Amino acid sequence: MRKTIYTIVVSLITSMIGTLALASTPTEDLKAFQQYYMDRFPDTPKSDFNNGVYSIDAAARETFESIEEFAPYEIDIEKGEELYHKPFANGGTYNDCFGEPGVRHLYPQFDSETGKIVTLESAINDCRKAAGEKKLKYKKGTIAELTAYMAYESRGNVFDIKIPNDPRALAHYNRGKRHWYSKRGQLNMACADCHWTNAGNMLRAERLGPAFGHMTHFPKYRAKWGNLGTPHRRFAGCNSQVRAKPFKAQSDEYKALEYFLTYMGNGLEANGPATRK
Amino acid sequence: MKRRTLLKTSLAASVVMAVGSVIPGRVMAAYPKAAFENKDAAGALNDMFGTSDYAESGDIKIKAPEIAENGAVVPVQVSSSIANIESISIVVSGNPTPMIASFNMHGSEGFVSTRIKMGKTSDVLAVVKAGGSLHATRQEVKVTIGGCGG
Amino acid sequence: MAKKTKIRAKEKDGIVIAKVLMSHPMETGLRKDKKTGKKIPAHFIQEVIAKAGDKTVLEAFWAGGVSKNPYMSFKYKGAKGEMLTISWIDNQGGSASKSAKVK
Amino acid sequence: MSFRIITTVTSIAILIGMVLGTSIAATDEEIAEGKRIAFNRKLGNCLTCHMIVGGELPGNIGPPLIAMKARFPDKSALRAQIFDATVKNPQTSMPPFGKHGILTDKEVDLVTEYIHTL
Repeated sequence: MRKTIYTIVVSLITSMIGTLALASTPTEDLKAFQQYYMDRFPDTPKSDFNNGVYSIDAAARETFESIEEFAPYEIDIEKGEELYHKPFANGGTYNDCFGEPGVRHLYPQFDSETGKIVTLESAINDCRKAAGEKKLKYKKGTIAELTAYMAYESRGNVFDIKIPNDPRALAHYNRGKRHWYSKRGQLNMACADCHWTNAGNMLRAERLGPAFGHMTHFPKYRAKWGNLGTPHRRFAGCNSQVRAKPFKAQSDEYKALEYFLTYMGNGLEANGPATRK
Repeated sequence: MKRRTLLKTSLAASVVMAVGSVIPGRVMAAYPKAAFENKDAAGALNDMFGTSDYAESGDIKIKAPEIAENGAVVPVQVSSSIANIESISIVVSGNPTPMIASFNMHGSEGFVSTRIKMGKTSDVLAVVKAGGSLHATRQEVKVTIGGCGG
Repeated sequence: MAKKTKIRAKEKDGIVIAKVLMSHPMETGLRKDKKTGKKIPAHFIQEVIAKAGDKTVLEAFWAGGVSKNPYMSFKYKGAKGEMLTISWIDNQGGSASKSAKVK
Repeated sequence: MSFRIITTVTSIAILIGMVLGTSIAATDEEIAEGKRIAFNRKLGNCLTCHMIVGGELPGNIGPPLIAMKARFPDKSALRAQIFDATVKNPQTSMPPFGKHGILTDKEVDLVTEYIHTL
């Protein structure tokens, strides 16, 4: 038995990979980011990138579509709908906080009052806290059932995440971007190594998905998990796979990463929840 | 060992009760336990049908991925134009217990679709019982090993 | 845990296409708990019965080799407005039953 | 570097009860062990990125591992690449197997011996 050694060292190579130098603006980044994938996969219509790896892999897409026809998460959507509309002990409901359930595509947001990033998951717990309810765990279970329903109600809405011209918002954005491009862990790999440089290539028989569209479909039902998971559950999984120590769900680091990566998918339709391998 | 036997008996009892309450007036076949627990494909067929002999048939179609992205969820669809189908069974020879599912058709059309688990690359065998004899066809499904190291 | 079953049944040209999704862990009994290293006890749906009105149209026997949150689809001769009832029992005595109207 | 190879190989040779001559050529057993490490998902996991003859469903991130003697006439250059590929290319996707302790020095030696036969 080999003990996995977490290497905390992150070798930062800011000048690496493509045209995205840290000095560029979010708008410039977004354009270059999306164009890179469209050039790399010219057969994929832009609007189809929200299907992740299935937008570039016809064989795998067949299985995907067969499962999506009646997907296991449909039961979770039903549970989430009940949970969402069930009043809190104080009589309030989630609608008091969100107005309507279909708001998945509006998160994450920069909160100019606190200077922090608000994710859909953190907003749910803020809502519960304000109503005197216990916080939910962030990676799976009840919170994912709630967001599954909310995502379902948001389907078809277009992501348009805002990065306001506020140094604090830009700091979150750049932190997320740095995380994405930085090599980390014992395997010394960045998110970008797999999902930018090698997008479309094979990792054994697994095709690496393009990162354009990575955030449109959460929560996702992974065959590997056998249930639904939130974005930060997936981030932690990725970090662990390169044998880096994962950050905590809803840590500032992961919120920043979600902010960056969701912004990079602006223009795509929300299509969660969805199944993945 | 003793505890296991006890547990099994009590489970069996509760199953019977549950059946009584959920499915009133049920006159169906008993659960073919031996077939589902047999570790060998031919043995499982023998337990299920009293024979493991079947005729290869071009009238049975299997729709399954050539490469399964994840062995935990492999969509498998079986359809057949054979007349008077009594049952359709799905057998995966490479699984620890190969018999996965058996559908008694009760006059329904020759079509079933489900999702199964596959431990490793193996043939999926679709066995159709009609007119008292067995017909079958097979398709290989490659199960991928995850790219990232464990 | 709520036992949910979802049914979609659609009639076309006298044939009903039924699609059913069931909420169930479908544990084979062979899997080990990653944390404790102990085997997770077998827990899977053993039998599913589909009835159109009072008539049994399909009876399925399953092992733990059917995927978690099982799906099944089948076709039978039927009509719009009829009820389709899906009932299942598992190896631990759990059960559920759900009906839906054919559309 | 070469001193380390000699000492490691020598110690392995002693361990498995073999007599080592003056040559440092790997034995069949060592090459077989190198292959095992290279194919093992938790160790080398080379197939994830490289085609190797005899390996099922390989990846295509890195170049196919063929004609290795021609590509690396000097075995120690191959070892250096496996040990830490970032020396030659800081942006490489190849994990630094030796530098980050993914494999022990001895395991890097054995994998080198095996890969060099391809």
